[in-house]
Amino acid sequence: MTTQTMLSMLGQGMLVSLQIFFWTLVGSLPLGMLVAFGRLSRFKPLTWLVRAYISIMRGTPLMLQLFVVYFGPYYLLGLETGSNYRFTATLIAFILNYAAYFAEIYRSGIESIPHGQREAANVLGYSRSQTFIKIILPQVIKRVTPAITNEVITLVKDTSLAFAIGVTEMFTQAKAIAASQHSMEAFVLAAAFYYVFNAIVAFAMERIEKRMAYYHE
Amino acid sequence: MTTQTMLSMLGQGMLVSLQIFFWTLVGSLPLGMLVAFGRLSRFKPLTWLVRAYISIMRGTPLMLQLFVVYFGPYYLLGLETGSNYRFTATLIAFILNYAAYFAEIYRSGIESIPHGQREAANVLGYSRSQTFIKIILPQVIKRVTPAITNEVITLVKDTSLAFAIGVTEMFTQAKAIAASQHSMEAFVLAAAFYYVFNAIVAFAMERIEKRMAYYHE
Amino acid sequence: GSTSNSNSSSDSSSDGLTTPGTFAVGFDQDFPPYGYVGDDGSFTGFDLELAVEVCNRRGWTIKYVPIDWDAKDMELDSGAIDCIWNGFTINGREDDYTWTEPYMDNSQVVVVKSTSGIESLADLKGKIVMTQADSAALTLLQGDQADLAATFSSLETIPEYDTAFMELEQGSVDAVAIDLPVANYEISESPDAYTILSEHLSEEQYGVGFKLGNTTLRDEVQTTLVEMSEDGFVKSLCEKYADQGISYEQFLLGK
Amino acid sequence: MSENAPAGTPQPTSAASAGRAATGTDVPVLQIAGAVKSFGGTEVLHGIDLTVNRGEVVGIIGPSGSGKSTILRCATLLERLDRGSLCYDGDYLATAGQDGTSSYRDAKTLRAARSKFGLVFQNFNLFPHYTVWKNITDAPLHVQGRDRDEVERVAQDLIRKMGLDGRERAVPCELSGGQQQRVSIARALALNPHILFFDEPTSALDPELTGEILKVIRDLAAEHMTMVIVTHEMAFARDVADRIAFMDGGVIVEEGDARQVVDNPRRERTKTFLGKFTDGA
Amino acid sequence: MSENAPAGTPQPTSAASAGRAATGTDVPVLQIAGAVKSFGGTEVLHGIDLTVNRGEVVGIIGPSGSGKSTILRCATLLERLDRGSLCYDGDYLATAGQDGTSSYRDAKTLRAARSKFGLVFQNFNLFPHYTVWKNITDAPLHVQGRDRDEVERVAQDLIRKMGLDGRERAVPCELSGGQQQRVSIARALALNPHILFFDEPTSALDPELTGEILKVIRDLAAEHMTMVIVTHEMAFARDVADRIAFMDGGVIVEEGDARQVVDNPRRERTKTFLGKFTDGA
Ligand SMILES: Nc1ncnc2c1ncn2[C@@H]1O[C@H](COP(=O)(O)OP(=O)(O)OP(=O)(O)O)[C@@H](O)[C@H]1O
Ligand SMILES: Nc1ncnc2c1ncn2[C@@H]1O[C@H](COP(=O)(O)OP(=O)(O)OP(=O)(O)O)[C@@H](O)[C@H]1O
Ligand SMILES: [Mg+2]
Ligand SMILES: [Mg+2]
Repeated sequence: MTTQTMLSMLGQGMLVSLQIFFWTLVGSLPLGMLVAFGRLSRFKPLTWLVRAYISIMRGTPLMLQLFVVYFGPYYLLGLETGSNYRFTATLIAFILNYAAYFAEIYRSGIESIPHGQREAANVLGYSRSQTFIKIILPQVIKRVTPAITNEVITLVKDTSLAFAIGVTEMFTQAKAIAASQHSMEAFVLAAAFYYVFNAIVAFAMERIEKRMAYYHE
Repeated sequence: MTTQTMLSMLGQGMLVSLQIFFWTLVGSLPLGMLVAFGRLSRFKPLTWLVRAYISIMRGTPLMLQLFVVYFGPYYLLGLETGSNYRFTATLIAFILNYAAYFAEIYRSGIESIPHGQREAANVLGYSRSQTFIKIILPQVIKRVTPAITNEVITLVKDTSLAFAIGVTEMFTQAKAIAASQHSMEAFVLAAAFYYVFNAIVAFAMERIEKRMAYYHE
Repeated sequence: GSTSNSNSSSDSSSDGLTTPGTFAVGFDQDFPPYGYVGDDGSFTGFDLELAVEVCNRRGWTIKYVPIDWDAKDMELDSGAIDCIWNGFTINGREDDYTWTEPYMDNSQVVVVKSTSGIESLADLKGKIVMTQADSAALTLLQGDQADLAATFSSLETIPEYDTAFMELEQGSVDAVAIDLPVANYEISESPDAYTILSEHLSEEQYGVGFKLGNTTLRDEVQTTLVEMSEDGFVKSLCEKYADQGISYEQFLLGK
Repeated sequence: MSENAPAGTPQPTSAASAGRAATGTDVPVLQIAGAVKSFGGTEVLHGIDLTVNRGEVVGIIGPSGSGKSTILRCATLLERLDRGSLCYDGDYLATAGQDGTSSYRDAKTLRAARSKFGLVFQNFNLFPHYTVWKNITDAPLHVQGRDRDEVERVAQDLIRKMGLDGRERAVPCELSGGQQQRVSIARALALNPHILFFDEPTSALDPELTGEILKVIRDLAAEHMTMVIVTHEMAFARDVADRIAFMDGGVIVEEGDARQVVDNPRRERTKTFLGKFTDGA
Repeated sequence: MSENAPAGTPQPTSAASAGRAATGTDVPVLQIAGAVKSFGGTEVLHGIDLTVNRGEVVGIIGPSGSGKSTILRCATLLERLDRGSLCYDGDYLATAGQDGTSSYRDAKTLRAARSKFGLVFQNFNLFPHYTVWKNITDAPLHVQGRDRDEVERVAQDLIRKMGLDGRERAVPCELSGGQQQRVSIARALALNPHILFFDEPTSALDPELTGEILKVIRDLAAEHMTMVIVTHEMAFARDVADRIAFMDGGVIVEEGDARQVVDNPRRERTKTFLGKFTDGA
């Protein structure tokens, strides 16, 4: 196998990894916020439900969650899902899992904003939604960015778990090449890919953090 | 296979998982502190070295790190390591990996202690080491405990990666049972095990946090 | 049985074993009926029982080493295992290991749902076929049978055959390409629901793979295997595994 | 500062006077009657009556924990009274029932009523992510929905008046404590409130800045801004306030003309408090 | 407070007098000469001379940024002088070379010298994880290596003196600001320093507490504790200090008898500063 073939195979896998990465973020970042609201709600049964959801998502392996989402509809509900469901299931499981992690980050961020900010907005007449969107949220986003960065970097590596239900992302490709070529070369390349991908993510997040560094406290 | 056999197999796997978990913590929690010192050192070359170490450990998959530690001595140095090295290698890789994560947590914790604490100790005549051990460290520990908890919970699940170099921990046992028994039962049990294990860890860490909650700020 | 060779273990280096007196067998523990976890929770399987008997006869201690299939070459090269013995297909890997002579015939087959209407390989046109990552079937479909694979709608891979059958059952794939005995094992619970296409993908052989150049150990194992076949041990073992799809007719050595 | 604060009739207070014309000069701006407030079973206000007339400056003094902040928080709807009534410009926001229990008007009415008063917090509570400009203009634009040109004119005036020229694009963390304080006053004034509450406006400032901020408040008083000021600066309270209420343990112990209360307190408790104070500094 | 602070000769100051006897009464406790200090190229102190004699209380006043904290930080070895000398009880910790550049003694000598002075920080800097008791006793026991019985006696005395009885087992976050302040004074005194530095001891406190802490300092002064106090409380500075130094822009603009400097400042700058102050409050 030429290095070029190898790179092109890894590239294909990379594309899948990137897609999982991208859609997971697109889905779980906002979903996590909704979950955080549920967690902070004053309606107790909702709070319990959300706590259970978060604790299960964080307490069990993502791989099992992939199995449940992918095979659950058939084995539990008797639905035929068709083969396009494979990638969809991956995204659903990843989004549900990451939303739980993000929700906890958001929650702690929201709780960390001094109460005085809400009071000031209240006295100035801002509505509840205005207060949240204009006053609280921007400050929360600034505060949680470092924690989000950590999760996002974990996500880069977690994409490799998608192979549990047959989605051949980059690491799987690397393994396949390494096996057929009896060489570690592909693994090393895969590691380099991850490393660079992570570096890019870290760099991007740092830019975002810098952007928000125009104020502090 | 009887449920009892299954449970006993899973129990054996759990024991391995627990050992990895335990020794990784025993090794990486203190090592992380040393790494954090290196990261904060005023001797620049050391700082760069430590930064590179941290960035590689966090930027590449743990599975590859396991391969490198386990097979590296043979491939890179031509050493025959013997099969007892399997578990040792697992521990080395896990400890090196987690030490990098803990180091970053410690570092941010150390940096977050108000400078006035050092100054007060300085004026009172505390030596550098007294200042660190008696004044700074206890406060750092309190501050970083939540972040440590997150990593510890991740570690519970990460133990399953040890099978990459043939250490059959619990999740691997579950897969083996599932393969021979054509049933997902073992997986569900494994998930329950993880969940309970996580719950115990979370509970223990919460106790520790409560212990330290006798003061705040 | 003949255990007359046991004295040779005293000179360990001539055995080619990494650890004197210990025969470390690397295998995929999720690969029934060759190597898997038995109902009693210990490792068992046709190949593992053969390996145990070889050890008995050579005076070695067997060491089961379940490995991550991704790491099998590194495990072997680094000496962590002495051989890969696990329904290990020679074809396509001839030059990568030092092989025993083929000890068993195997076929790569295609399993479909009985209700699928697929009866021949040609019917797989436009279908989704799944196989295990880094399996002989995959090597085949990317090599000698690449033309056939080109007619599939897609060729998917998955880490475990077990999961592949779940996929087949729930209908997200149309067929699974797999080793014949493994197929037999997988469908043994509900044999009517699945059909093994009578047209095979290939005929091939299993061997025991050793590190390139380790002919000493290979020769010892091979000689013992022939002995075991000659004195009827293998035959009775095949009968034991008959309901899991293994028959003595497939066995090649010592006949 | 002083150069930038003309003693004329600038934007915010003129709007306040418009309010005055509309509601009639006799009605007090703020009327609190029988205010009782508990936190978790502990009664913190034991029945406070407080009336503030248009153009009047009322100082509230008293020891720590006496309930000064609490009464301001109740007046600004940050806390709800348990008993008693609350009334701005003759409009009741909370009425006391038969048994004294307060019942508040609906949320919409309360929201609308918030434009009647402004509160300057002890620790400012500026929005850290907004520039000075946005801190001042955002609520007038997006809460009151006022015309952009008009709001910008008012903001410009306030910025000049508060000596913040050139700092419009700064964010709070780039400002000194005194400047933050003035931004928070400008933010409150930008809504054209009828009454302004201050909670210890000088406690976070050093003495030189304290001097400046007291000057700002004095200027506002000179422009007949109605104000209620919780303060520890006795000299200032006496100087700027028309009337002083001395609180202790959740009641108003003594209330009266500013100079009289500070210089010749009638009650024993007031005397002790002021004695300690003048003794200390 | 006042009941608990007998005017006798309690533990810490008696130790200070022991020090006095040892070094002779003529030698000043603190001598700073020609102190120059820059931060990143900006010179913040432009040559400060400051001598403090035994039993003397020196007040340092001046506007924000004038270098008051910096001189205290240099005196307490938290910052190193660029030029000039620093001397305690006649022992030079830093000497000025030919060109004025300071050269410090070795680390061990400097460490030992730290027991000569105590510093009470503006924001206290108590150790939050230590109880009051441990905050006070830890350094005497484990830095000075003193006898446990003796240290406990001293600590007990200080706790009584500071009105902290019954709070020994509390951690700082359970204390009021004033109590924290007093713990930090007790912590400094427990080391039997020859001189005590205060950086704005009242700025974090409310006026009633301010009164209390000023009382504590006055009591220490009455016991002839040598002290240098940076403060904004002019009345207090005049009252408690023997001598006042007015700093502005990194130099001591005026220095002299406390009452004279506050009531009849000679320099224009001092007049403006004090004018602003008395005008404000
Ligand atoms: N949200 C609250 N929950 C419980 N108790 C409270 C709350 N807010 C205030 N209190 C209590 O009410 C009493 C009055 O507090 P308040 O803040 O009004 O005093 P204050 O006069 O403003 O004091 P200071 O001068 O220290 O600001 C205090 O005993 C305080 O502990
Ligand atoms: N570590 C530092 N790095 C840079 N500049 C500093 C540092 N410490 C102090 N400065 C600067 O030195 C000058 C004097 O500061 P200092 O804190 O001594 O003033 P101060 O008189 O104590 O003021 P305040 O009354 O506000 O406490 C200021 O301009 C300050 O910005
Ligand atoms: Mg208050
Ligand atoms: Mg200062």
